[in-house]
Amino acid sequence: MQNRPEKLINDGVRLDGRGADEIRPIKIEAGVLNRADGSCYIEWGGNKVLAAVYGPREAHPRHLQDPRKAIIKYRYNMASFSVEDRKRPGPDRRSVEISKVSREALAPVLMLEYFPRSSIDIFVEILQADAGTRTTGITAASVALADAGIPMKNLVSAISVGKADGEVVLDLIREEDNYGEADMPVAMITETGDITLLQMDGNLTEEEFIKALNFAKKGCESVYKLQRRSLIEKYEKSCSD
Amino acid sequence: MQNRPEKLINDGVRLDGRGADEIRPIKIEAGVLNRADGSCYIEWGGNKVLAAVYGPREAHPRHLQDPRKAIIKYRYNMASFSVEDRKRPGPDRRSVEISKVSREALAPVLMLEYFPRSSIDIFVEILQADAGTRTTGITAASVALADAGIPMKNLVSAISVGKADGEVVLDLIREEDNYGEADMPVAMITETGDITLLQMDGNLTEEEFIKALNFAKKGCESVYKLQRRSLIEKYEKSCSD
Amino acid sequence: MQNRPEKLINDGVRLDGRGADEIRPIKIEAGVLNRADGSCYIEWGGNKVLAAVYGPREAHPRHLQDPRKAIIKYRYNMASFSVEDRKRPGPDRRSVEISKVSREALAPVLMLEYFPRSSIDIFVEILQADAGTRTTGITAASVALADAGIPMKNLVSAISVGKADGEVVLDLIREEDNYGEADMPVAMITETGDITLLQMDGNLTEEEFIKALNFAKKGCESVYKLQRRSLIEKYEKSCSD
Amino acid sequence: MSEDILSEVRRDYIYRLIKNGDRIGGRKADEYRDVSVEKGIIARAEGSARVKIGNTDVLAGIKAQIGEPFPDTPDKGVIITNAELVPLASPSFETGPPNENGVELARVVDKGIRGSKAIELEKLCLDAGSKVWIIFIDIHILDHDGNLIDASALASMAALTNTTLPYIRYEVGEEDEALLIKDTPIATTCADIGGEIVFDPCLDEENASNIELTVTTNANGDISGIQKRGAGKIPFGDISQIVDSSRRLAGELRKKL
Amino acid sequence: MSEDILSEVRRDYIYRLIKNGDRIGGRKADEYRDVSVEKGIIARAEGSARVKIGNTDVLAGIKAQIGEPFPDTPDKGVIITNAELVPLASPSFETGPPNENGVELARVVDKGIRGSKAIELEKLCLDAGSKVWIIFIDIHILDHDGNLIDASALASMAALTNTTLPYIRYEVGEEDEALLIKDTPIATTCADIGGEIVFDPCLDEENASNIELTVTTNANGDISGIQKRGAGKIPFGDISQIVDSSRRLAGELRKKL
Amino acid sequence: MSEDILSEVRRDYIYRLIKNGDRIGGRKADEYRDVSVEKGIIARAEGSARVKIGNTDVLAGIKAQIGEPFPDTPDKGVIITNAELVPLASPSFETGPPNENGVELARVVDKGIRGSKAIELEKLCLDAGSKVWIIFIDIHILDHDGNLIDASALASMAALTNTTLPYIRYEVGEEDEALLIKDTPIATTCADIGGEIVFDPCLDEENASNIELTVTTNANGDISGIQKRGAGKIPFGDISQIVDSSRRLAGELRKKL
Repeated sequence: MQNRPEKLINDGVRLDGRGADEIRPIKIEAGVLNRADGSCYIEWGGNKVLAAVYGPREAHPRHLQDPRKAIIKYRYNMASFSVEDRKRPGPDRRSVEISKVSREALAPVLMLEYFPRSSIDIFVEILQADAGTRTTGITAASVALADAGIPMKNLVSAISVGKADGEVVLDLIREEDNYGEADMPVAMITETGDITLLQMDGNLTEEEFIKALNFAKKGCESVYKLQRRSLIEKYEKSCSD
Repeated sequence: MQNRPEKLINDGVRLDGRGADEIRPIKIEAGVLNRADGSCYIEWGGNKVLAAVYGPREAHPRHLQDPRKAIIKYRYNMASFSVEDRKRPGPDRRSVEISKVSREALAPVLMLEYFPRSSIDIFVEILQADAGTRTTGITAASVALADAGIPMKNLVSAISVGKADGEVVLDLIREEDNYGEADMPVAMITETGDITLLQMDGNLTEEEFIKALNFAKKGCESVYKLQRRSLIEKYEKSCSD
Repeated sequence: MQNRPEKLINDGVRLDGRGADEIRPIKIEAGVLNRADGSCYIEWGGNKVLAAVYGPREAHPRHLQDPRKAIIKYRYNMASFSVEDRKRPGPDRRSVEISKVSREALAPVLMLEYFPRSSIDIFVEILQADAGTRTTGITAASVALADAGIPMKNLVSAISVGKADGEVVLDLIREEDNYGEADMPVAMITETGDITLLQMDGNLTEEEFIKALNFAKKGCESVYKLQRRSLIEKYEKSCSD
Repeated sequence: MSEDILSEVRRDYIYRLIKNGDRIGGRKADEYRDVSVEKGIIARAEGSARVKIGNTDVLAGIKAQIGEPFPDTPDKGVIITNAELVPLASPSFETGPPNENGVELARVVDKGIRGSKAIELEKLCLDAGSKVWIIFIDIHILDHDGNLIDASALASMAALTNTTLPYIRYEVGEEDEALLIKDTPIATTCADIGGEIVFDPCLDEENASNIELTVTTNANGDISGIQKRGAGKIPFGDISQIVDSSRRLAGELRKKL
Repeated sequence: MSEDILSEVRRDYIYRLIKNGDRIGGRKADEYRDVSVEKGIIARAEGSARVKIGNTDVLAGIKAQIGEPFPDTPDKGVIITNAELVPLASPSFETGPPNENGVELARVVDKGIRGSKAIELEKLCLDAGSKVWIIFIDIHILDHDGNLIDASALASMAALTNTTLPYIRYEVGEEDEALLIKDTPIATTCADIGGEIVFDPCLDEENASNIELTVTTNANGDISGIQKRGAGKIPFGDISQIVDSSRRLAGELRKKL
Repeated sequence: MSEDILSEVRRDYIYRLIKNGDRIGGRKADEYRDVSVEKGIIARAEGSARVKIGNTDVLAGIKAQIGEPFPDTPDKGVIITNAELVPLASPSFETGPPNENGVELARVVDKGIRGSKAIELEKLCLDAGSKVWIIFIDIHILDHDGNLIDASALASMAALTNTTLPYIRYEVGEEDEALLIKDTPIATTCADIGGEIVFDPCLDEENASNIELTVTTNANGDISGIQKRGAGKIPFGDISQIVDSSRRLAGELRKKL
């Protein structure tokens, strides 16, 4: 692995030139796959993430069916070549946890009771990783759900915030994630201000935590606009076809 | 691992001061868990063992159901920290075999035909191990079954007997198990004298074997009394509540 | 592992004395097992292979059942002691692939539509391996299927062909397989000339490939005669019992 | 079916109680059940503790081994946290490798310890690049009546404060040494039931809730871990108040260590 | 049921088209869909390529590590090929370890590369018996519309030609070096549909066929791999003609590398 | 259902026969079926033997490798016994890792060999602490008509007496050496059917019984292993008589080695 840079932040400027509360360039495209019912591709800084949605379809195996509502499956998966040291294929404890909290981050906006006995299956592939893959995945999955026409109350937007060189920073890059002091992924329903994912690793004072939370809110608002735009573009494109 | 003591038996006295046919201190408590239908905690020498019983409940997955009687599941499990060298979690070949023979040791006293399509599930956790864990487990499970109110013809009592420094000894401790010449776990229905578990590892002459069997019988009788007493205490306690 | 022999072919003579298009001694015996519905034992050069067939029987688990026809299961399995370096028990990627292509090699001759919802289960055990185990297995399985009385349009015969020391040779031995330039297992319905298995590892010019294919055809014809004879012998034996 | 109805009835009951400002057992919203900590009960383990919170019963054991460090942290020891949700503890627990709940439980406990730097990993290094202490924290759930994370985190920290590294047995020193503990992170969990926040939810309360928030705080009041669980959402504005309550309740639990 | 009827209707349609000398999309029997190759898109990988054949979409990534050689080939590097048929790409793909289709796919790609000696394994040896390059070819299927093998083999070769061995990162050299490629094996696959042979079958065509033949040919026209798949049979006489067409089509695909 | 009825009919038949002092095939209660032992049939194995007891057919193969000893027995070789109940041998055997019956079978055979010290583990040590022979005993069931343990134990011992350690292939000596065998433990199994004890139960007899006892005895008459199996119970007083018969029958089986 590369060595720790001497400084992560120089005079308020981060390694990639951003300020503390700026986000990386984000490119969102909806409807990029043919087989899936809905899909989304995001390039977010150095992250390249693909999300696909299948369903609502019959939940299987049958004993998983819920007679009152649809179940959600969420699979976060890193491609072997997405990180510097090859990742062994298959789920590990980290991806099991991420899949769980991501599923719970999206559940609040889905009208699950419309589709009893069904399953809504969300697959997120991390093709290239550069910190913030779980929040990029949730953001992509949210667009893919909308692209699949799944009834939703709202979009969910997600972003990571954390601490590096003692400063609260929005949208960590890999170096800040590896050598920083805290990482806090957040997902929100931007319109209502409700939080649907909140995790924190590392150490934050209360003051830093409040600041981080506010940074995250601001970040999610930016992400939300890009998500909406990608869906509009997809709609316009499908109309013009 | 510690080294072999020079002698396991000195002038008929064992490392922990016992004679050949004496058993270690045993403390049995019935009904120690809240969620389980029946439970039992035993401290037996250095062993600390917890047994829980659930059922009769619907056997699942369904293809395991027997339309004529209940099935028994028995899971013997060592906690990672129960032994000197950390045990990796999950079943190994030893625990698979122990679970099988323990289940078969208890089956003869259970009225399984009363509960077709059901499962009686027995879980034994070895929290601390000091030789004789499988017999301690069977002894605890038997009490837990009674505590759960499962119809039983009798209690099953179990104890280990073996050979150390050329002498037949009852209720082996860890050093005698590791460095001795034979280990023979026995389970019995004390009232009828029927044997429900009999295994032997190591080497015994016929004469030694007969002696060992008689030691085991005597040991099971002592264990049986303690099992009964624990159930009476539990009953008295629940009446006085 | 032994070292590569200096030459695999000396003046047209192979290590075991054969010419390029000669096959090894083959001994086929049908109906060698009692429990299986059909079985076959083959010694083919240094290969010792046992095949058993069970079925048609109810396919299980049920979700595998096909309402229109029988499914085939095929399990190619090497005994741990069948090769010089002990093979770990259980399927590996090689045996998964061999099982698939072998199943597909036999499917064309089976009247699967006669047995909806059923399974025809084929088990092939490689007891000793000396190159050409998959083709020996298919050859044995074909006889075992006939021995089980499964309705078949034809027998399938199989043999391996390849290249060693630059020459196309029929029915490779282990040294030719390990140190040769190509291995091409072929299965055929000899009577119709249809190919049901064709794989090639290594490198062949077009000319060599055509030659190899013709060698394989000739080889399969010899194998077919031995398969038929084994079934006749079995029939005669069962009549004389 | 009757099982479903029963659990719905129970959920309704809990819900109505809480709406009335009441709670099973008469607890206040931010009141824990009885908490007991018993240390050093497993002689074979390097450290151990059993924690009961009401009827919830958790045993944590610490084992230490000598092993190699990770290649990217050659001068640091290793902590591995594992949770066994053994089927003895609950009819809903199954045999087999840890499912997502077990994995999450272990990881939340683990991250709290790491985030607070409670154990100085550098002190676990015996020979940089080749020989370090590997500390296994094994959490064994014995009886499940809700709030497993707080009980597990407390049991783990209690067991760590009770741990002696077996230098003699591994022939890497002449005396066994107590494991050095530099902070005492405490996890506190609350559930949102119909908009009301209650701490230390019992199992029936957990079943009536679809959102829980675990906040781990340090001796100095810093936050060293947060995990939102469950398929619900929390109003943005509620968070900081929960963190405040967590810090205060952690202070009380910390005294039990 | 309706699913079954639908797929039968589709099968019939394909079948009738082909019997009339026609094909979905108006393709000729030996005509590929549009093929695109995009190299170097994964910066974290030592090499990568994304290949689209019509709607089929495959990403191959190359990772290199330093490791030990196999005991029986102490002076050779190691190639490990793995395919992930992730459920994102098709409703018929499931989570879990590769099933027999995934295993076969990876092995057919692998054998084509080995058979052609496209990579000189001896050049991957750093220290005989102890230190060699291990090259992982990881194939990630993104969208499945048939003919996964050709797309996967092409993506793998394209990724290999794009690969740089990270000598500096592993501290085994002062400069990173491009992986040396000595041949360019290309897999071409045809399906037999009612006796007619069509190349580059799309998914509907694959479902209407019960036999496929993949032939891998080298730059010089040699054959470096064959695999018959599916529960059908091929007339002996058809084989050599298929091999001829394969060689010709491979020549065209090779230009895309 | 009809399967169930059939097996009940068969059980009844066996039961009535035995109650009348009779047995399938006209055997006496302590009479084995025909036993044959064929050694050295697998050339690739270091040792091998095929044993038939009536229609039961078992193949045992021995492989030897060089490896490291267990840390707590640095001067001893290693024996690993494994049984494959391959589905070829019985409709009731399934694919997958050994289930509890396979595990028990292998462990009973293994313990008989260890208990009798048939193989001197110290003699398998090549270099204390680092290099020992690891002996794999692999039991392959080919045809299952009951009493697998006796057949497996006999095949394993026969294969061991037929084993040559490949010193030359592993370059640890100049000559291959026969494995030294110091005792010949023999397992004999009886079943209790309605209170009657019959030895060498065939499969139908096993199905009619719910208790089996395997006793392994040595050349000098000592006992080196016992295992009670099945969900039944044995009267205390019956045990010693069974052990006597076992010892006598083992003497006869031992001659087949």
